[in-house]
Amino acid sequence: MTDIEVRPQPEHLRDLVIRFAGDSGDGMQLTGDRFTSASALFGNDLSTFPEFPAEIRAPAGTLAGVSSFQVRISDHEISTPGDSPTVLVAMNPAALKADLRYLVAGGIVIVNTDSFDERNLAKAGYAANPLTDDSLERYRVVEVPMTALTMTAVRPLGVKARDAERSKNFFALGLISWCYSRPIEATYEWIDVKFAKNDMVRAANKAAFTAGFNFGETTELFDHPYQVDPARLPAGEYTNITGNTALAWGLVAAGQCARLPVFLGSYPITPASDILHELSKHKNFGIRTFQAEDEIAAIGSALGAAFSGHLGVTTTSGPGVALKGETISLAVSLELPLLIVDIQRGGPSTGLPTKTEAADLLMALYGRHGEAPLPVVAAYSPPHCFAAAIEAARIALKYRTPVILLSDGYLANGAHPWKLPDVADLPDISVPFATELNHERPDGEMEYWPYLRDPDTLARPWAIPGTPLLMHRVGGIEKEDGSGNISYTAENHEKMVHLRADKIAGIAKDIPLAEVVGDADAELLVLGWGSTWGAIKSAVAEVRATGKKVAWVHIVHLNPFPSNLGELLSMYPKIIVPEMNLGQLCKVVRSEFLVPAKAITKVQGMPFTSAELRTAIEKELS
Amino acid sequence: MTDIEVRPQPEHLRDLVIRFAGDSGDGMQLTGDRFTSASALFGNDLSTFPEFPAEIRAPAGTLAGVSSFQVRISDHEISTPGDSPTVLVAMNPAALKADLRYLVAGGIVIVNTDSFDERNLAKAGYAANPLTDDSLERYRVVEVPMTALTMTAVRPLGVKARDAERSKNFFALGLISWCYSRPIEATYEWIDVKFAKNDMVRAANKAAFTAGFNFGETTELFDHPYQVDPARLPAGEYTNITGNTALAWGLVAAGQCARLPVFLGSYPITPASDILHELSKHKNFGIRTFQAEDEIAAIGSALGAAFSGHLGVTTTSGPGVALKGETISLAVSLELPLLIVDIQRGGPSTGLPTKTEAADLLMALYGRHGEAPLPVVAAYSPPHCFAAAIEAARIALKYRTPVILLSDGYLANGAHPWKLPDVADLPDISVPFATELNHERPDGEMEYWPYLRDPDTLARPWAIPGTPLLMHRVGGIEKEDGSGNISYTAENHEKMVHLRADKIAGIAKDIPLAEVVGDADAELLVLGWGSTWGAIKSAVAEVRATGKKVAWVHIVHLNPFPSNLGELLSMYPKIIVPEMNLGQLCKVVRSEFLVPAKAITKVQGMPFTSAELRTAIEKELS
Amino acid sequence: MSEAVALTTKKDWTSDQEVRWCPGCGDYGILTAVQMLMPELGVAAENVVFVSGIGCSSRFPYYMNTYGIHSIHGRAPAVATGIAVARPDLDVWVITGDGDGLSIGGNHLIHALRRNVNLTILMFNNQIYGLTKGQYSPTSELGKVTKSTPFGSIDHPFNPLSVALGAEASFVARTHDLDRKHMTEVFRAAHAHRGAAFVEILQNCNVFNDGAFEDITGREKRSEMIIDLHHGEPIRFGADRQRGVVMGSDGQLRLVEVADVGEDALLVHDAQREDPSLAFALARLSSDVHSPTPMGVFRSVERADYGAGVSAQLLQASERKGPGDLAELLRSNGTWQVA
Amino acid sequence: MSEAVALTTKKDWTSDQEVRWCPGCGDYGILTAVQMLMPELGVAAENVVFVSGIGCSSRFPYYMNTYGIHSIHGRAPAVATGIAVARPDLDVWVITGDGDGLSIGGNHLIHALRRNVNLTILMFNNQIYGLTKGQYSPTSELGKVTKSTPFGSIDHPFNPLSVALGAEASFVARTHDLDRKHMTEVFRAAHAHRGAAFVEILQNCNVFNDGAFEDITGREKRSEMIIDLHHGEPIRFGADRQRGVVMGSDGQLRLVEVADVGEDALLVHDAQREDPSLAFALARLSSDVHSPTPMGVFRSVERADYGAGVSAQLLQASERKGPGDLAELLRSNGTWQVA
Ligand SMILES: Cc1ncc(C[n+]2csc(CCOP(=O)(O)OP(=O)(O)O)c2C)c(N)n1
Ligand SMILES: Cc1ncc(C[n+]2csc(CCOP(=O)(O)OP(=O)(O)O)c2C)c(N)n1
Ligand code: SF4
Ligand code: SF4
Ligand SMILES: [Mg+2]
Ligand SMILES: [Mg+2]
Repeated sequence: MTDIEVRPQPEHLRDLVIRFAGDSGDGMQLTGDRFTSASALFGNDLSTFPEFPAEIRAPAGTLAGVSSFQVRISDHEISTPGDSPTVLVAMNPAALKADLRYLVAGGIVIVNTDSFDERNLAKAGYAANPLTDDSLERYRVVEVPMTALTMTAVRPLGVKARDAERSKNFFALGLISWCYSRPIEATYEWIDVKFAKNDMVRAANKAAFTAGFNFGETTELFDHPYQVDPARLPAGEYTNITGNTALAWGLVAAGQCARLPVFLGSYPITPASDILHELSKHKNFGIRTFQAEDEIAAIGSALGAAFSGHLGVTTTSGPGVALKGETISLAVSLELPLLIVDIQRGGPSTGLPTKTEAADLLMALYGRHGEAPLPVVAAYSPPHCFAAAIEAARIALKYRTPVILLSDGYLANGAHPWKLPDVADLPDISVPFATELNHERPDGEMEYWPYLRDPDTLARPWAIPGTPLLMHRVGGIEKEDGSGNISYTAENHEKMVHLRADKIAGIAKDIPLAEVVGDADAELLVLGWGSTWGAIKSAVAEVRATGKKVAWVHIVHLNPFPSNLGELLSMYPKIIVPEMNLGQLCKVVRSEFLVPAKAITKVQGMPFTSAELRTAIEKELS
Repeated sequence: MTDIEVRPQPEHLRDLVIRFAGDSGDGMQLTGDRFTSASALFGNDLSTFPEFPAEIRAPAGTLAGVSSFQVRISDHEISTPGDSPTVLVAMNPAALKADLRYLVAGGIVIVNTDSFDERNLAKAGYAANPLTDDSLERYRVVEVPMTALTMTAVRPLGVKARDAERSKNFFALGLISWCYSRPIEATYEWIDVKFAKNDMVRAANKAAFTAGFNFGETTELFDHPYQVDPARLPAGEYTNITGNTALAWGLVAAGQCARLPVFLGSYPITPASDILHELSKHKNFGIRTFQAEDEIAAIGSALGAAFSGHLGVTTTSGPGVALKGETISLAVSLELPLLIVDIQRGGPSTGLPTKTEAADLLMALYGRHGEAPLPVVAAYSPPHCFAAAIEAARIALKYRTPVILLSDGYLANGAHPWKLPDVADLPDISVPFATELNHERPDGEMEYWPYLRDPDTLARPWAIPGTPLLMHRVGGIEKEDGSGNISYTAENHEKMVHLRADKIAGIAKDIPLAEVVGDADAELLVLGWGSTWGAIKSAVAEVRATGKKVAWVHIVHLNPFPSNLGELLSMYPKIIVPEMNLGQLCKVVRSEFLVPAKAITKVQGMPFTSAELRTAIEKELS
Repeated sequence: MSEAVALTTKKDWTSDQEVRWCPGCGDYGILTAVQMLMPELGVAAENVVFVSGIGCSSRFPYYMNTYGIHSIHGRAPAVATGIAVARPDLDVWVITGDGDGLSIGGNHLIHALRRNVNLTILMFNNQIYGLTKGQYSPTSELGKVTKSTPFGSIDHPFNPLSVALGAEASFVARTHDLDRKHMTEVFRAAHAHRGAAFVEILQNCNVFNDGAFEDITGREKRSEMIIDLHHGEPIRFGADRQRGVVMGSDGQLRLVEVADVGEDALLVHDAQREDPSLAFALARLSSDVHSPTPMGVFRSVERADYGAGVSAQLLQASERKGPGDLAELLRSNGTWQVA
Repeated sequence: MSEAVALTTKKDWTSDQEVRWCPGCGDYGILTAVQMLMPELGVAAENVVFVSGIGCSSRFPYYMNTYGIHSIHGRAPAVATGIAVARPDLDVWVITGDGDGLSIGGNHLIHALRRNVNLTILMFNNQIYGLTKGQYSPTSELGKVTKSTPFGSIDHPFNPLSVALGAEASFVARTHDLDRKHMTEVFRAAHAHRGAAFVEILQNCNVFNDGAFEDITGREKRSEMIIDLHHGEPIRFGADRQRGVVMGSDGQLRLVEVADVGEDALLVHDAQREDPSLAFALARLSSDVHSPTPMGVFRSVERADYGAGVSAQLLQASERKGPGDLAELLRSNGTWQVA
């Protein structure tokens, strides 16, 4: 590859947003992933946004079958995958039709001309060929016969036509790698590992990748390549991570930090399944993963494991949480530590399984019968899913309560560089098991009272099976304060209802205060939670860059709220709450603090763009 | 019975509260019921409050086994079973121990002395016999050896000792019937019917009843009987009805008013089971009752029936609603009419199954994943359960939406006289099924669009299987507005989320305005919902009787709210919301209208007493 | 009904929705078999309802030009029960998968079978969770490596037919996606059965579990590996029908060479026997899909259909008490007049 | 464990909670049988967990002086699975009813059985919903008149043993509340079984379904109506053991007079046979509780226990990869340094 050395000097870009779009079968997710990894290793800051259909493989060539992967790389810190790509790689007409709308005016479209035949154009719903009519004149179109070029490069290796064609995504990757000066060695190595088992495929993909790279260079494709320098991120060791992987690792870490074995009871559901998949790989951490028959059995088993002294966890999405409601109510009554992870997706009902939304907040807060309060924690970025999992586990263990941890499809599948924490700095969240009789009967005999609370945390003792003398029974019927025996008396019930509520409310003392980012003295406060973090961050920055003042508070704890939240909110005449729902957090803060908070809503199965939020903020300010 | 004529003139009482208390096996519920019916037929206004243990038959003689029936009868209109009884009939020591606390100072205690032996006293936890020590001096104690007297009256008939003893509740009933001048013929007739199948038992109960009646008269028990005259109720034909019966009949009526067959899919659960029992008797109304394998199947079957053109209903309590959440979310997405009836009980979890609570409101409003809004209707008195069921059905059918109808254990089992409506005056709530193709394709062909909405109600057409040409498929995945085809597009999803929300919000136009009872110009507004109606009504009346001003609004529609509610609330500087939960409606109105509403809460498995609310109101006023 | 029904073709039963299964998926063959069978059944499309749960297989109803509900995961039998009980006049089909029907939906399935609700239930068994991209299912074999079992599954699988027979099913059959003729015969029989008809269809998921049934359904393997059951006939199989099945006095079924035991010793298949034990034993004849496996109708017995039973009780009630009179009902607990 | 365990008596296994069943309820006898058996099992009370759902029967755990969970309706097998998988060292029992275990909880039950989770499952079958005051249950006979079926039930009932056998249960037995000795033997065998042991206990609900089993369990009836199964022995019953069971070549079990067929023709009970078909046939021998009904252990075969299997995979993983190293895990997807 020495010829690479003599190439023309690349032009420097600060920031680049590429969208790879093709048929479900074209391997765009793989291509995007690889481009991302190469850029990560190269040191760019980055953020990704994969989108794929709900069907495994919707009909080839149709709009329904389009699978896209948007990645933004930059030489400075960023928090979103970019509002609109500057480059669109379209492997077929459907991809062009579906994704062109996102491209910036004047953006570059790189198309695989070989796929623009009658049949595919028709399938995509094009009356005329957009490459020949003037419909693309607002863009810079680069036509490349990728299939043919891939064939020529690969057939000599003796690959069958059908298989050869399959390597065209590597041709595209190679081409883009040249255009944007990505290091290529890492990709060769990756291909070696990934396709180690199949020499033919390995060779083919490598050949296609090289062909694409050389094609970019040898043809007059662009007069020069582009380059995005490494970002000046805080010093440290980084890895590129998706929210689901970070959450899974966070659960592994939580087990370590609590010095408890982890038990995951789960039932597969998009977009949460990957957490089950990831954890099931790490049995050497003493992690048990149990694929239950349904969501109710999943949480039931996790609750049983919690009773037995494990860190019980269940992972799911909205429909699963709806099913778990009755058991969550039991967990509230049993006062056992339990994590319920909800990777939110578009609803109601089956809704948009592969798309993102954040409309499960009210269900998390109130979706159970009776007065059944529990803490709710929400992650705000892919890497933050790691810390959020540990924090949720800390609260669950310390207060012996089920905790709902909210993430969403956007965080789950999106990737972002993560500065690795020093494992030694992770918090110790371990709690002691009860080992002693704790109550003296009138007759002087000692006995064990499972509901004799810690006066401080109001948590009950956690005595696990195998502990001599502490045998006891717990159940969902109301219990006598202290002894835990069944009690139907009026006074006791009222007392227990308040004790359970006070225990959760009291956690406010034990969580960080809410912090204002930006202009503390602004007129307008933006209150955020969850995955809107990235878009709010850049929108706030952009607005402030124009000299206008705006304050921003992003909360991780949705129940209880940070103890200073009410006070903070009362300081701002205007409050807006951007949410991927119809205004759920907004409802709650209005009720809690009687502040005229206003919801900024988007329910499109897609995250806010920073432009959308910037507009919303500026509208409020003017 | 001519000797009854010569008895001393009874003293007139305006109002009487009797509490029958005994062992689960003693038949107190039956006794109370009979006394109630006799008083109803006599023309008193009345209100009842049965209380029984969660166990079928908790150990005899223990506090856990006490079963009580409180009934209030009066010569004027009343809305509660009375805060505290003036007469307590205690069949055993446990009953005395458990219920004495409720009795007014100076009240009458009628005890069955035969049961006050060592064993029973011990079981009840009495160190000494309360009849012999001075612990009852604050009350007027009437000691009657009921068991012995019953035996003597019944044994001659040849009844076995064990069975004879069983009739003692009829002795008690006879005794009380004399004391309070209840007509007795009706009771004789009732015994004839009820025990028609068993001559021996029939004869025994009659004999015991007579013996009790005569005992009251012949002994110097009281120097004279008491009498509560008929109440001057609005003219009309009355029946005495419990909330569950009224609700069941309301469902029967809803089917008739809609001219649709009713399909009930239900799974037994206290305190909702009686609705299933009642409806299963009325198959000649074309009502299908299906006891499903669980709550999810229950609602699933009701939804299937709704799709097929029936009035689909499912009845349950809190734990069941928690389980139905996912299917309710599907019903919201399918936009089919469906009634979900929640007879609330004490929670969380299994909680207090036989006791009342109203803590499922937030679950009803928000307990589903995604944005899944639906109407919520709440009954406020036993008779009102009838109208509430019809209203809930009306909304469900007209707007093609699941509706949650809330009642509670207090309404379910409590009874109150009900002025029968003229069946002819019941509303016509029928809706037309779709029978025609409704959309013209570009090619001029007509087709059926299941999601083409009525511009007015935003309801979609309801085409049922068997209708030629209108074959269509519906499902939980997001649907394209109009065609109902699967659609994953961003714009369409946002549009549908708003359409579903607007449809429900729009119902506000179609429900009665909220009305202020009492002093419109008061400082304080009491906002109520559900079964607190009775206690609020009398508390407000009592306070106003003292010359103080107070306004009261009681809402039946909890989503959407009456369109004038916000305006009303804004007119009062002080608002209190009495609720049998920790302040759930209060939360919602604070959020909706930013009013400083304050919750008055009671979570004891028991309804508010009017005294409690009177105190709360006066506290606010002072 | 049949005479009233106009003649139709496959096209009439095909909806305008584009089919979204992976190329090569076994589901296509099943869809075709059903769409081609419908015209023969003498039912009008407007009287047919297809109900499914969630899964690749559960997309099926969208492709049928009939009424249909794509419900939620596992709940199809419950929803379908409501339809069949409310409307015994309808022809209700349930489409489910091995995950939808035996994992999350297992309870609804066995209760629909025990009640004998009038449903034609097609379970697409591909021994995998397809739609969620390849986790093991309750029918996946021991040791199966999937996304959720990187070290192999340790869950002993269900035999769908055993589950159905243990749950009082009145009709139980098995077929596979590669033999349209066999599918058609089995579906026709299932549809003709009044009550709950349970059909397991071995279906290939070429993306996540390709070739799972090849050992028995492969063209060249079938003759030796598929034991085709026919009511009233001795159970024989093999290219030359040289092998057979006998029941020993120890209560154990065995595969034999017909030559060794003679035709008369062979077990005669009796699908109509009240006692499900024989059908059960045949369902257990092969404990996996790599040895000779019976197919066809294992059990088909008459038993009152649930929806009809419910309607009958309504009829009796009206006959006995006369049609319901609301005014009368409201007075049924006794009333009094206030002047 | 056993040698480590101190000798105990019934009292040591009895909690301080007052028993709240109706006087005369069959549950008392079962409780006594279990409390008297525990001391013989050589387990320490602190290592025993009783898990139940909701129902009269499900109150059971409160009365045992062990660890216990009175969970929610139908979910006991799921909760117990979590305990048994997390802690294979524990001795986990599940107490359930015919409604709790076969109606709402049916799915969890059959999956616990198929996975062979190490649980001793006692199902109290009183053919009624007791706690909710008498509705029919999935085991109630056809035509049963209850609060929810005033005109008689039209639901064909489950045979609990068939359900269990159809769901791959490795241990299946039946006993009844009136015979403590028989209960004790069956419970002991169930407890000794590694994996899921399912025991149906015919239990009398004297308040809502009194005498349901009298025809077979009545003192004077037992000898003629109960067929006591013993592994390896010919199946005989009757006061003089004069009757027996034979398997016909048509695959049908029949009751015979031993005199007519001779002892050798009798079917020999084989509880340890891999194929569950024979156990299934025996479970179907009586389709109601009014004709001769087999009791005892129908099936008891060895199969890997689920919790142990999970632990084994953990052990293998640690042996292969060494104990998990978090720092290493965080770097497993590749990292880069920013200076
Ligand atoms: C309540 C709920 N849980 C989980 C899921 C995710 N999910 C969808 S389909 C499916 C399993 C599909 O497997 P199967 O039923 O065998 O159908 P197949 O795709 O193999 O045809 C799962 C777990 C869901 N949609 N809803
Ligand atoms: C989710 C839920 N649904 C329904 C109930 C009401 N319920 C409690 S026990 C029971 C059935 C009890 O029958 P069974 O399991 O046979 O126990 P038994 O009382 O007969 O011993 C029902 C329906 C409940 N507690 N929770
Ligand atoms: S994933 Fe498997 S089952 Fe699903 S459509 Fe594709 S091939 Fe068929
Ligand atoms: S209701 Fe029946 S099962 Fe329940 S405790 Fe009473 S007798 Fe026993
Ligand atoms: Mg499958
Ligand atoms: Mg029972």
